[in-house]
Amino acid sequence: MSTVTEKPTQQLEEATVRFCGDSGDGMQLAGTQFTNTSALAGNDVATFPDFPAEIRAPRGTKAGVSGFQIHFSSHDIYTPGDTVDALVAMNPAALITNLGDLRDGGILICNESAFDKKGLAQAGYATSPLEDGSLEKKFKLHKVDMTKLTRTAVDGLGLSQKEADRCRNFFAMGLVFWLYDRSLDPTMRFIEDKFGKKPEVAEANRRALTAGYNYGETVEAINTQYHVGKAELPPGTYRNIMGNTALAWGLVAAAHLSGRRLFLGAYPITPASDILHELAKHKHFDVLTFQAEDEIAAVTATIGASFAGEMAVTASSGPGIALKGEALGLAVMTELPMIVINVQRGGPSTGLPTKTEQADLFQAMYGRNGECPMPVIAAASPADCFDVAQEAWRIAVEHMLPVFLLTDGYIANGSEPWRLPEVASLKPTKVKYAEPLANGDGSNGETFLPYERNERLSRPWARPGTPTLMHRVGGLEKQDITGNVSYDPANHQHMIETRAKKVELIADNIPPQKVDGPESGDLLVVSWGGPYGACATAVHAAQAAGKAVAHCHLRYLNPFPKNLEQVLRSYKRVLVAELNCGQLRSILRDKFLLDAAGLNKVQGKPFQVGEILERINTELAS
Amino acid sequence: MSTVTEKPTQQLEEATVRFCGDSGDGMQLAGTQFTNTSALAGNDVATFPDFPAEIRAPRGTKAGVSGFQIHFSSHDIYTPGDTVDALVAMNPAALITNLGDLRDGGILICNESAFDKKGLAQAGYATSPLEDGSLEKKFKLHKVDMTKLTRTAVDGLGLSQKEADRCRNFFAMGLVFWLYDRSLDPTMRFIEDKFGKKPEVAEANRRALTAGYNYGETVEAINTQYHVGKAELPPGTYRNIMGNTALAWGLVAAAHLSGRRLFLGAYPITPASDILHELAKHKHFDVLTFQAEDEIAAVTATIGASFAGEMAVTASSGPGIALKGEALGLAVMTELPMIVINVQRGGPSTGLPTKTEQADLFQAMYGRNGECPMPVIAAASPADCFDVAQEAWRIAVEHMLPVFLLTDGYIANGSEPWRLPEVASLKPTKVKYAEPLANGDGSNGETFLPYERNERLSRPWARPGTPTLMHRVGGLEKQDITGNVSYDPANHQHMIETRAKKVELIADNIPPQKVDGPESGDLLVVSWGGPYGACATAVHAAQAAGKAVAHCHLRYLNPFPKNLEQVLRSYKRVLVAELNCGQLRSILRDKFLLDAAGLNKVQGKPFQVGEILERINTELAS
Amino acid sequence: MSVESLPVLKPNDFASDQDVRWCPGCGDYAILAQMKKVLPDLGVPRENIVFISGIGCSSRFPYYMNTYGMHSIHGRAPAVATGLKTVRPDLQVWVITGDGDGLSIGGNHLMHAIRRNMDLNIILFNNRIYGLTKGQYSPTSLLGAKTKSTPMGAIDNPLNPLSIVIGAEGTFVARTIDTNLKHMGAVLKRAAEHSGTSFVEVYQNCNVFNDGAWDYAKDRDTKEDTTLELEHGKPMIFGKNRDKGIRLNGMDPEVVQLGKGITEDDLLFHDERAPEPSLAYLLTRMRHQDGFPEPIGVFRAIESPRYDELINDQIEQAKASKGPGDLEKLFTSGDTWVVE
Amino acid sequence: MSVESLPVLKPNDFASDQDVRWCPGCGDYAILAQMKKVLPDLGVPRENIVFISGIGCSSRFPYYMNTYGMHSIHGRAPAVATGLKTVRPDLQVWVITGDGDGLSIGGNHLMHAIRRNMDLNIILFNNRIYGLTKGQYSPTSLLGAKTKSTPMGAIDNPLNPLSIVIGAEGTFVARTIDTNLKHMGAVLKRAAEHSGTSFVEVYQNCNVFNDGAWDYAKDRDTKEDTTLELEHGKPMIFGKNRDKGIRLNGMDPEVVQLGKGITEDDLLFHDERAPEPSLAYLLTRMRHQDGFPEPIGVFRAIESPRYDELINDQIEQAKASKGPGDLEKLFTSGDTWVVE
Ligand SMILES: Cc1ncc(C[n+]2csc(CCOP(=O)(O)OP(=O)(O)O)c2C)c(N)n1
Ligand SMILES: Cc1ncc(C[n+]2csc(CCOP(=O)(O)OP(=O)(O)O)c2C)c(N)n1
Ligand code: SF4
Ligand code: SF4
Ligand SMILES: [Mg+2]
Ligand SMILES: [Mg+2]
Repeated sequence: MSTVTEKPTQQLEEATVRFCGDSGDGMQLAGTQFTNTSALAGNDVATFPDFPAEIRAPRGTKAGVSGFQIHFSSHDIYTPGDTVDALVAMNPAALITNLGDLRDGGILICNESAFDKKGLAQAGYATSPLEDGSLEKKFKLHKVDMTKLTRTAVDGLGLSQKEADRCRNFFAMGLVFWLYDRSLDPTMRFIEDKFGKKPEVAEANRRALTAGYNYGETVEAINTQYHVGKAELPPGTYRNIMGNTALAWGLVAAAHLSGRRLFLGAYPITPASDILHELAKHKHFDVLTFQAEDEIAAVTATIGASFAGEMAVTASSGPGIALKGEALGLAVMTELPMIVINVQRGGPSTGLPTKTEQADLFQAMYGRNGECPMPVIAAASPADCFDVAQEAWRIAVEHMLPVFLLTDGYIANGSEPWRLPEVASLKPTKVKYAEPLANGDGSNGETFLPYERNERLSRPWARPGTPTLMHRVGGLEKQDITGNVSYDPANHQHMIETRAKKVELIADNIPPQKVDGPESGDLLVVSWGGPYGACATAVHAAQAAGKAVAHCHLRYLNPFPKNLEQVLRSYKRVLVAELNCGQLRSILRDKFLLDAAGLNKVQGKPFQVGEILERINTELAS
Repeated sequence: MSTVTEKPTQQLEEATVRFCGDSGDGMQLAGTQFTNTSALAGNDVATFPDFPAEIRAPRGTKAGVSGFQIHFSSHDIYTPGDTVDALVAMNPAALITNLGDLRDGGILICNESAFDKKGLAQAGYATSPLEDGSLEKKFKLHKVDMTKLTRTAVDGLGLSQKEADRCRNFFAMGLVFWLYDRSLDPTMRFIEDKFGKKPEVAEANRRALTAGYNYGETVEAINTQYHVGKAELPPGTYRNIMGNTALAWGLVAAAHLSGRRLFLGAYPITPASDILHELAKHKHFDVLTFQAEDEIAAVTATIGASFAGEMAVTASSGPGIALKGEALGLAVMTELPMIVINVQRGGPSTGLPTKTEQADLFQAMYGRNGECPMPVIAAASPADCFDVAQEAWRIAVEHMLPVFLLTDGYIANGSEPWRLPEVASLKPTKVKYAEPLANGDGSNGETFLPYERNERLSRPWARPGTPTLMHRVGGLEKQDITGNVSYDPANHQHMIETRAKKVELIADNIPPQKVDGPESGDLLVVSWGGPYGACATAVHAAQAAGKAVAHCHLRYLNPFPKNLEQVLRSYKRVLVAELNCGQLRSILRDKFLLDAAGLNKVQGKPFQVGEILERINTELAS
Repeated sequence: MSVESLPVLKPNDFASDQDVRWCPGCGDYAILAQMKKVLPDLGVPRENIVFISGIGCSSRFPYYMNTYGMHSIHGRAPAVATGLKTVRPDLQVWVITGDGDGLSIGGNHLMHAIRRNMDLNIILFNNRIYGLTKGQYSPTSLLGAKTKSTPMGAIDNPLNPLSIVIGAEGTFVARTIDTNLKHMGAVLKRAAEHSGTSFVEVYQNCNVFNDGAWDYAKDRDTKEDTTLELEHGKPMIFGKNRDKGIRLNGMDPEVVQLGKGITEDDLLFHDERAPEPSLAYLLTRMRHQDGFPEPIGVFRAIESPRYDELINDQIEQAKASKGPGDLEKLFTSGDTWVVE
Repeated sequence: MSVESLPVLKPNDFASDQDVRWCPGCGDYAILAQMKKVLPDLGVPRENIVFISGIGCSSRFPYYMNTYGMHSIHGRAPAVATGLKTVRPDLQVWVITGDGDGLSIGGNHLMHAIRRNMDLNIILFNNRIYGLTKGQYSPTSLLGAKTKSTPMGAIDNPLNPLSIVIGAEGTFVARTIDTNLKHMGAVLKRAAEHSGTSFVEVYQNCNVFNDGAWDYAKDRDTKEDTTLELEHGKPMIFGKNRDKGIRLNGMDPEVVQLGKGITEDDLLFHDERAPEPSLAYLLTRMRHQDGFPEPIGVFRAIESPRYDELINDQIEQAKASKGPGDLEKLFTSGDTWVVE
């Protein structure tokens, strides 16, 4: 659809929109549609869906509010935005919990019909904020009776009132689409795909969408349309992708390119479950998803699949990873390649299941009995998950060990445009199994040595079914080279050192640490995982303001890149920003005796750019 | 029995004896009897039992060798001794695996009859070391045909040959008892207690014991008797006690003095099982031991018992603790008092189940999802377990949280004399439950606030059954004060900080760190747990040699005593000695940015005094 | 407060101050309401009641009860309850669990709780789906079930909760349905009154992720043909016209039409007190297929020693034989010596 | 190597180079010996066989077999085997476990392995004790058992391994005895040949910590009266003089004397292929008490779909309907846009 509007269009560099309403109001869908449409329009985008607790709260309550924020821009962006330019609130509870993030002068669209007595009471409003004039003072308020308008739009299709009301989110979308000069086409296609089998529902949604759009076009109160132009992205084909999807696809690609089956052992847990859901769709890639009875079965089945010679992965979140600790010791002892994914969420214990946090780094590093080192890598953004998944597999195979891969709820559920890689440009990880012995099986004196090591100290991967390589592994200390059980004190010391050294040697097989900014200066901001985008944006801003600040984002957390110490020591101060109480900072202090400062936050929320920028400025001022 | 011997008696300050033989040879019993007798004779003693792997190896093999070392002395001692003065080897496998620890010129007693072709072959001897003259050169060798002598001694009692041979260890004991001028009385009493119901077995053991003793007295080749005089111990009544027993008794005492039932939730695992076995014997103390279906059930039942208002404890070793990680998060979140005991063993994974190690400190500190701090304390020696158990309970109750208590296989199975405390001198930990509300249950507006805090930030313990205090706890983030589920970002931050602060505040409630030695100087040796004795002995030796060295042994690992940093900074160098790859050292480096050096060993064995002394000397020389 | 003055409680006295947060229409509401109705009748003061749950929609239950309670971790509620009841046999302990919580991650704790036969009341809300995590299949989901984690259909044979419980020799085993309020109330009451572990499976509708799973057993028109209400000592008759019965043919149950020469006496009579669990087991095998009805009500109810009683008996025995614990005695037991 | 040239293997070809380390006299030796005897007959090359175990004396088993193997962690062997068999249905997978490993810590994995019915052969060495940790009671220890952890006697009702497995609807369920070599060999062979999860309980003597636990069923003088050898399609006859039988009285089995008007035809006939597991369940309830014999042999053996086959079928179906995986296609699925 292309409309010619009579109203003036204002060009913007970027904008941030948030849809919020009850969990039942379809805000996630609205957000996703707006995101895709903006991406298709050529913007750079970043999103932040914010769910309520896993369980549905009673309709209209604050606990039930669900939000979806989209930041879209004509230049590179890395975060979903600190504040919001336009807020759509479907009910009073959504308004009261989200209003604080709307910038002064921002656009506020409220679904007027939801501001009835009951709705206001549930939100804790004594009087209606739509009526007392308070909102108009600060914002461009638009009261829209979406319920009535939607019902009118779908009239005659034979829908029940409940069904009609379910189309309200399409009305809201249509209105915002008009406001930001977006095409309805992608959403129309989506409606056809999704509701094609229920023609009256499809038609109702189409009508509601169009009605919303036309409302914007028509109603006088809304007097400006905005337009955010295309971003200059590197040429290529793009799609919008969520972190968990990118992770799943990265795993699929790695397995496919290695010519291996992909086994996922998983037990559902928020926010990791979508990896299981996504992989379950790709059986034609020889992907076998096993929903285990618990996390322990998930990880031990993964160990079994790795022993079997296939690509094996387990994925969970903090509490589930806690249950895997004992089995990961077995994985370390048997020196089998596999990937252990932790999509981190708010802890401790059950904590805040739907919120983001980075407080499981210690667990990944130290959460096992005995000296039990594992490599740890972390994804920086939704699209980065695709690359990191493949990198985890490369390290696992080339070094024959289990690899921890950390993401978090923010990355997992957030999305960004992803430039599709050329399949031919992806680097396959070659799997080399041990070869059968010429005179094997002891009869001619030649025996298979399952713990013989190469220059990386990695041992052979002997696939069951290969004649002459029959061997046994297990969790008791192994004699080096032969792999037999050994209680020998010197061997134990040797093996403890070997397993540690094996992890250290990965440092020879990863790129050196880069920084974004000057190679030395007043301040280095260090980050890992989800805060990447906020830190990058803040550091860019500080640099633009002429500050000698650089950004060092770590993908490799164990081992660190070889040049990391030198990088850290090139700045007067080091600030480690993480969504925990300073776990990476502790590790850096221990390793390098470096007096790094910490910017820490544990609120179940990502960093805001402003928070980081402010801290950069205080660090520089002090 | 008191005998007058014709042979000369040499007075010694101290001596170290080791019995070794096949697992079936009763060496642990021999060692225990010798220990008790020496303790009763007024010596200070320290022991080191060294078991083979859990499962019995074939008779006569090296894998099946079991040993028990006793160090006894007329002065204070802290370790079982680095080298051995007298070694009893019941077979060739025992000889070959233990000979290396016998000092030059030491006494070597071998059971000649076991050195037959089969026995020699199993040990890997081409020729008999008893025949080739090699042993006589370095040691005082006594070849004794114990099998024959024992059989003769018990002849006529109607025992089968197998039964007769089972008395050999008593013969060996008798001989060593003579050698070190020990009374047979305690062992005679033991025989009566243990075998009283089988009179012919009791008589056989008595005869074998006496025969061994008389053999020493009579045989010319053994020409000197040794005597180690009484140690000057503080006055009091003493007994010899093993670490696991002392721990169990400490728990019993704590519960009894608090007037609470004691609940132990445990699943058997080496080397922690004896805590379960010991506590199961004390039901008349209102001790309820629950052998759970697994470690997860053990710890969650413990949480249930704590919620119920009783003293609750769970005990395991590394792999079992790994399984408890998730539940400990719940314990932290619910802020309930309980004790989590880890009797550490060789890791990672199943590792070396019967060997000692200290590599689970990181697991205790960090092995959970989210920011999940727990206090950690560790016992220094077998008898110290008694005190530490009570201290753990005191901290748990006074601060309302789960407390980690670390010991290790070395402490758990080792033994030392323990001066019985006056019961009246033991300090009871007072349990104060929340009181029912006067106008409770909301009807009069007064409601119970389960997360209201006192000056220690600890919350009330409301015992089910108390009217008006009905409340719910759980693993989701709690609103402070009310304890309701809360997803509020600021509250989450506040609670994360509160839980951390709560642990930190324990530092106000523990004694300041002391050092043994000068208050400042060239070197501070830092230790925790089992290495206490070896470090103390080595530091004393260095001090005696005029070195400015002190010893700082930590009982409190989280939080540290408030003065620790100042203590550490009072020495030019700090050396942290631990049986792992440097876990405490890492924590100290992180906390204090202190360049502490590490003396580390992971061989499944305790430190030798010599190893530490040598390192002290290199540190001072460099 | 003396016993006489105990106030008579009403269902609402058992409501906590927390908003109930299940999806509108969820079957959990009915179970909650029924529980609040049953508890006042049992005469146990609120402060002596504890609800322990794991994680799942169902496991939010304790928050809504004005009793002591713990919303523990996934699958572990039976174990938490075991520790609690061991040290405090005076409390009435309920365990609330789901088909995932109780049979997937928590299956082993359930099985061991059952064999120990402590006096716990375990209520499993079976909605054949993972509700809280938004729609993956559960161990009770049917073969072929298309869910988020099984887009091509589930391929593991579902567990039958009652078969498992009978396999572990449960002493009180029952089934009821969320919408059958009277029946549910009666079953919950009997579960509470049973001495030993009571296990109750409740057919519960998750209208969001697995709507209609139990419609056949709930629908007015069909339920009398698809379910069989077990009554102790009574012949097994069902059907809208109460004209169908269950007869035993060797070891195989069969559905027969009453009349035409078949009388009630030919039918299988329910015996919930049969010492051996074989009949109860056979009843758990009857599923709504091939014309069979699914039994609801009490499958089994026998008396058997309880772990919580036995362990406390051992304590008393030990005290009787050794005298109450005395630290002085403990310390000086065995060999001691005196240094002066 | 072509199939024809496959060498004929001998038991000793299945011995690894590791010393066997059980206590002299342990029942585990006989099981090991019998396994080595059975495997050559199955014609599966050694390299296609995998033994997975947990932790326990019994779980050292894989070290002694010259096949692929893993001595995993306590209780998890069925789960390890599940991952292995899912991706590699071509391998023959054995799971070796103990009464503690398989029924205490590992009970849930066992139950779920059974319900999935993958083609695994699970052998549970039941010695009614924890051997490796030196003598604590296990879930199969009898009530009153005095062990290191139960000095006043065990108070939890033991689990009956076969009842549990039937509760989870095991498709192949059998029992044999360590000293009954021929019987054990036959049972192991049938277990291997069964398509689906085979579960075999072996009565195994731990002569160090629980000596004589099964003497009644092993003793030459008594074993014919205390055990009943099940044979498909045959009447249930036992006793030294083969003059006693099992008859069904309603749902209750009873021991009858043959002759005196009672003929074989009156007896219960064994039907291992009965689709419903109720008979098999009833047989698991027969314990050596009140004159009853304990059944040994195959209780149940039915065909049922296997998880390992079904999951791989879904893979093939997906390939057939979507074509084999194509990354290009994957990346471009859904909405994309081009930046030039
Ligand atoms: C250790 C752990 N693993 C996984 C989860 C995620 N989780 C929460 S509830 C649940 C399943 C709930 O299913 P069910 O027990 O059937 O309860 P329902 O929601 O259907 O009532 C899962 C997998 C968790 N909270 N903890
Ligand atoms: C996580 C964990 N918990 C506990 C143990 C200790 N453990 C090893 S084997 C075993 C029980 C063995 O009993 P069973 O399975 O019956 O085997 P058996 O030795 O009798 O053959 C236990 C408790 C362990 N190794 N790992
Ligand atoms: S998801 Fe299902 S089970 Fe959970 S509250 Fe909603 S309707 Fe009930
Ligand atoms: S302890 Fe028992 S089960 Fe273990 S090897 Fe010895 S006899 Fe066998
Ligand atoms: Mg459910
Ligand atoms: Mg056993």
